[in-house]
Amino acid sequence: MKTVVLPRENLEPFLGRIARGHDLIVPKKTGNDVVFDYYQEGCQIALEYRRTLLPPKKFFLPPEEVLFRYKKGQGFTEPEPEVGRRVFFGLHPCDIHALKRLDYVFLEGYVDTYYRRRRERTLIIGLSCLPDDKCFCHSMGTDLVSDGFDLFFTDLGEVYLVEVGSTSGNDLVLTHRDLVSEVVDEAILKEYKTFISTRSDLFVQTLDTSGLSKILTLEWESPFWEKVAQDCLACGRCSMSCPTCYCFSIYDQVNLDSISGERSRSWTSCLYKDYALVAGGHNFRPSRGARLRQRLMHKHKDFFEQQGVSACVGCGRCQANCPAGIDFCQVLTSLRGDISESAVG
Amino acid sequence: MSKPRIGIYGLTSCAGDQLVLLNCEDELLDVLSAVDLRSFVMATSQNPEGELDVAFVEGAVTQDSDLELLRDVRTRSKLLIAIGTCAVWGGIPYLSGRGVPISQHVKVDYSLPGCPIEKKQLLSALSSLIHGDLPLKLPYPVCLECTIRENSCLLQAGEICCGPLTAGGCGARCPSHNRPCLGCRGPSLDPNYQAATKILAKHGYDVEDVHRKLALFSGTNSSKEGRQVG
Amino acid sequence: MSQLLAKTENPYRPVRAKIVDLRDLTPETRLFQVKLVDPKAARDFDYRPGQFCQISALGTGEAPISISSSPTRPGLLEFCIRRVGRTTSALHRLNPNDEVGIRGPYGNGFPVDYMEGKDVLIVAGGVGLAPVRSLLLYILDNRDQFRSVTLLYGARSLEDMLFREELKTLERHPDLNILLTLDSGDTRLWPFRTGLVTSLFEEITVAPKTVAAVCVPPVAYKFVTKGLLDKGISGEDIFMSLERKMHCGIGKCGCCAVGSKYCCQDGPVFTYWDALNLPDMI
Amino acid sequence: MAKIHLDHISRVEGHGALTVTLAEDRIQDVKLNLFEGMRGFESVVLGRSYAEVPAIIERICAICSAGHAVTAHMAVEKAMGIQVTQQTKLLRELAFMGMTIESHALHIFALALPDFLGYAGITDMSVDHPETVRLALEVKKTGNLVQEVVGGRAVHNVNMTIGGFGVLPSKEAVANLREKLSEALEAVDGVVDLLSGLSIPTYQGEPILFKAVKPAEGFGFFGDTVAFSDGTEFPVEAYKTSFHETRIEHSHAKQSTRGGEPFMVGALARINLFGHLLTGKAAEVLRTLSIPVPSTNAIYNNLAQVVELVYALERASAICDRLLTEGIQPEDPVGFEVRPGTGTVATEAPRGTLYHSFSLDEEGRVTAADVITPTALNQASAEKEIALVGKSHFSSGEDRLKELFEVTVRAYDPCISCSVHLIKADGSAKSTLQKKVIG
Ligand SMILES: Cc1cc2nc3c(=O)[nH]c(=O)nc-3n(C[C@H](O)[C@H](O)[C@H](O)COP(=O)(O)OP(=O)(O)OC[C@H]3O[C@@H](n4cnc5c(N)ncnc54)[C@H](O)[C@@H]3O)c2cc1C
Ligand code: SF4
Ligand code: SF4
Ligand code: SF4
Repeated sequence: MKTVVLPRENLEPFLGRIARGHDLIVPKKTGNDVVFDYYQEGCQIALEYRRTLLPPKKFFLPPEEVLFRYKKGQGFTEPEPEVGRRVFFGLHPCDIHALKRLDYVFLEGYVDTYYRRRRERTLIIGLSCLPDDKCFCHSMGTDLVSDGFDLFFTDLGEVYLVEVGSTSGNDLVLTHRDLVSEVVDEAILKEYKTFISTRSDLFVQTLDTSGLSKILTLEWESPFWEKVAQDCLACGRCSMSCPTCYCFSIYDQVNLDSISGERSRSWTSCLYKDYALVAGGHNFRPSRGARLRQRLMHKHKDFFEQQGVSACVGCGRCQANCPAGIDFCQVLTSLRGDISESAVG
Repeated sequence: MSKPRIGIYGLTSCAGDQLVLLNCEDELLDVLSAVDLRSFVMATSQNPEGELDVAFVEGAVTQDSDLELLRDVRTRSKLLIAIGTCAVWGGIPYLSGRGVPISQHVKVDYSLPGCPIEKKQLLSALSSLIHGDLPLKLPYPVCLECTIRENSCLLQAGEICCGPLTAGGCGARCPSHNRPCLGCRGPSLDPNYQAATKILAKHGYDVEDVHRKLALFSGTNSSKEGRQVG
Repeated sequence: MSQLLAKTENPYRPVRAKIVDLRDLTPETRLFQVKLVDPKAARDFDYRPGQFCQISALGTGEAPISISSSPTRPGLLEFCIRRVGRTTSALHRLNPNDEVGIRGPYGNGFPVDYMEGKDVLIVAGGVGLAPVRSLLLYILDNRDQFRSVTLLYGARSLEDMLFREELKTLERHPDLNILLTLDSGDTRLWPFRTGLVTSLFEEITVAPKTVAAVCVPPVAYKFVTKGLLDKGISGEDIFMSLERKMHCGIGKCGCCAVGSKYCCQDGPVFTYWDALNLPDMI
Repeated sequence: MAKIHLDHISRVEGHGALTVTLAEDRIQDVKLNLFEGMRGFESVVLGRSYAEVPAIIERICAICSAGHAVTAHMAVEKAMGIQVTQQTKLLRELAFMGMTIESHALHIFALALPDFLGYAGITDMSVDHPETVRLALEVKKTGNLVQEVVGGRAVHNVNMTIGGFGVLPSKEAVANLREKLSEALEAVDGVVDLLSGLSIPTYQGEPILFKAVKPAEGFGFFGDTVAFSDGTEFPVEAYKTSFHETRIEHSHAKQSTRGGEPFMVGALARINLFGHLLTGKAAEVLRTLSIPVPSTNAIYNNLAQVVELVYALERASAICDRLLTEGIQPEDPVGFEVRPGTGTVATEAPRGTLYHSFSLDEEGRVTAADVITPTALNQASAEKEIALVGKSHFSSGEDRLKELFEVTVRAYDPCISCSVHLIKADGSAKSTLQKKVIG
């Protein structure tokens, strides 16, 4: 892989220039949180953030979107697709892995044209990170990333080591070659190695994933699910903030004239009671425990069985955002070991 | 398709839900011309009444005259829609020991909760009804909209936020203003009062206070369930 | 198999279809005959029995509905739709010449190739006759490719029985064994049995190489499959068409997930073996 | 004896009926029955935390919800001795103006105007006067926008809190609001023209007592003293002794009198008492509409509201200007310690003086609550006035009388939900309906 070096002081000019020709998305600080948002001149880019509240998915699968409008007898009109190149800066490795998981869902088989258009017009610039006590990407094998980005920046203090992951990424580097240096010397390599080993020492949270899908299958009937569910508010905050939760519902809204309207989709969660309810009142997951189980099964077993990787990328958002303090790593660990252990922090 | 015959009625309430309709300044005249308005005492003195396709009823039942009106409206209407938390759950009239939700007396075909109801939902419900459909139900609690707006969670920060127990649809107005949700839209599809009480007890709140707060708008529903804990 | 939309086109956009004719089958169920507006699409549209389409009543919503007609009789598509909620009610408000939106065909359908040369036992309950009617018609139109064909069908009452007239005609078909049962109600009019559809199992013998196609209400699968296994049919030869809540129909929205399978893509037809593998399937 | 009966007064907020008994040659008796169901707000807040009070109390009424919200916050803060910042005061006043704009616009254009132009309601009126209706709705919408920007919602604000606001409006939002207010001020012109040509039914008036909060400076809706038109004044804390509240048989709202005399509150009272303090366009409109000041004819209340509508638009614009020039300071709600005390506040809501009084204990729990609303205060005055109208037009026939009575009641712009919120729920008052259901 081609690597170059960007001196730290050149980052802002680099992004500033990109912003002139593209819609640039960056991590921004708001209050005590960091969110991904469009860059505006002079805005504070959070370079050392831990995790954003909503993951990058909101820019590819928006929380709500109109699929098409219709008028009786006249067929369907899709909303004008957004055009122009977008550069999404600052994704951590887990979030890049998460996008790759979403690609499986939305680009394989039937192609989700809305997702594809947004994905195709977006360049990804990754950014290295340091874990906090909720990150467990090292357990999920998503702590490092070798593809799925156009550029990847590793923060080595004075400089960023920049991995080039695509021709588009290469073009960006070439266009701004005055800001980067092609020389990756011994000292930088050494710093990179130090960074990697320091970083891996910082992980606190872990999840033993060996045989996890099998264990989950065997623990299907465990009373533990209902026990954890007693504490679950089923608020859906974990699903919304998970970078790989992609469930959505589709609904129509007719206009006052009764002859035109629109069809939209919006995020939903398998934790909601109506999620598996069908006409006639039959609910395939009638209890909160069954719904909570579905969420974890899908992440760690079902998706794994479909794609060979877990849907969970270990970003820690679900635990960080759960008002009840439920820690899914602990739930899964308890399930693996002593199931009477309390899983709620 | 002939215009649906519509009546708008208020029982005991603050008239907020009827006012929300009058507050649809941009759409009001379109709405009124898309329906055959047969009763709206708050807005017009010409109320021919008679058979209705859809009746909207605001307010709780607190007195015999409310009940009489409600029963009369029910017998005349194909569909009866409860609008506002007072009508749907009893709301504040319930707390004063006086009001009950209208569903305790007559069949309610659809409930549009909110204190007051949301303009957007009212208009979308009206459009659906004119089209011949019952409006969609929103299955999610306030937390969904709150999370989508990327608000910091107030419950996590130790405030009594009723978001996880409360029917969504308001766009998480309060948490988006940095104010905890009071539950003004009444219970969500699947409120877990026990879990919420447990969390708040951990944050050091008095369990009785929590119950009272969680039950502010949900009348019959939460006051019972919430009390099973603690 | 020809799709209404190429895989690169927007898979959420329906194509337009016109209602040609409507016929009430029961007080709640109506047969919709529709024709795609685009003549080329109408000609090319191909499907397999057991597949379904997403039918739109625009302004109200979309519902997954099995195709009840058979690909052996091209031109018109038939759907029998029970009025149970918003979308199905809106569809029931439509008249001939009105338009609906259609996407599909989706799902795997029944493995008709695999069924060839075997005895076929079809078990249906209530509106579950809709998808298996397609299979039944398909088999009748290719009768020589299959061995014995038996249909067991149960309905709540005579009123609730779909395709009564058609079944009456088919009953006289020499190559078809049809057994009907009603949960209750008047059975004098016609040689019906009373009891659940499982009670019909006592009346049939099952040849060694029998495949079963089943579509019954969700709660009934456990009993029906047990009955079929008891009759000696292998779990891999029991094909069940399952219902789940569906929004997209194309394996994206996640709503119909059953374990690692999507009912809309990997199903709706699953074998009993799948159900053994995936705990909450039936 | 003949009776004129209005079962359900239309185009007012809430449920009210009117029964006028006619003797041979005179009006024998007038009974205004506010039969809206009771909700017992004071009993609901008892024992609850101070923090919950405003959100509960604002639900007394939708139209003047912001007025209840602002007043309740002020009363609770007074009880605990909390001083809020100038910016908070301005923003609250802005929300109050938003309510006044919305409420007056709704009443003038949608509820009262159809009477004078001969329509059943705004829908029929819009057929012949589409432009007027459009402008009127535009003005009304501006009032709602003010409340949305400051309070987070047009009805039942979500943003006010003890000590300040949850989130402060952005500069952009205030600037946009300022623009809309200017447009509304222009739109009002056209309507003023139409209104100045209206003929107001006259009758033999009698001196009526008026009452309003004496504005702290200039014309306005806030102050610490309440003034009667006979020249007496009293501090708001003394409200209990300054007039007399009685429970009456025929209405769910209590009736108020002063020394047995009914008194009137509301826009007309304010204009009568303090109209001379108006400046700017509001003062101009007061002249254009040629409202006789003081006027004892309640129907002029409709026009007095027009004047105040203009005042509120101007005042809201001035507040926006100030916020924009001084900049919106990013301040959190002021900190405070919970302590016991009683806070009594009176403000001028669209329909007149609104009293809130709350007592809190050491933990900040409500030990006593009293809310007195304008419509309740006006009840006796309205009955008296109907009798006068009846006297003046006695010979004009029952139909005309009925019409005039309804127009007169409507002129008071009664807000019946407000007025009947308050009967205390003693145990016996528990509704039989609820007993049946919850046992
Ligand atoms: C593959 C497949 C094939 C199908 N084929 C056919 C067919 O051929 N013919 C046919 O008639 N049907 C068929 N169905 C079923 C059909 O799709 C549904 O009946 C239809 O989607 C219902 O849609 P609706 O909008 O009318 O009902 P809805 O208005 O959506 O009503 C049902 C919904 O209401 C909700 N609901 C129901 N009861 C309650 C309750 N008590 N409380 C709260 N919410 C409730 C549920 O969320 C449920 O999804 C099939 C389904 C699948 C998956
Ligand atoms: S399940 Fe939790 S940790 Fe895993 S990817 Fe989703 S939010 Fe992150
Ligand atoms: S702040 Fe309240 S509504 Fe928002 S996520 Fe937290 S608990 Fe839910
Ligand atoms: S956040 Fe809660 S209290 Fe606020 S408007 Fe929504 S439901 Fe009502």
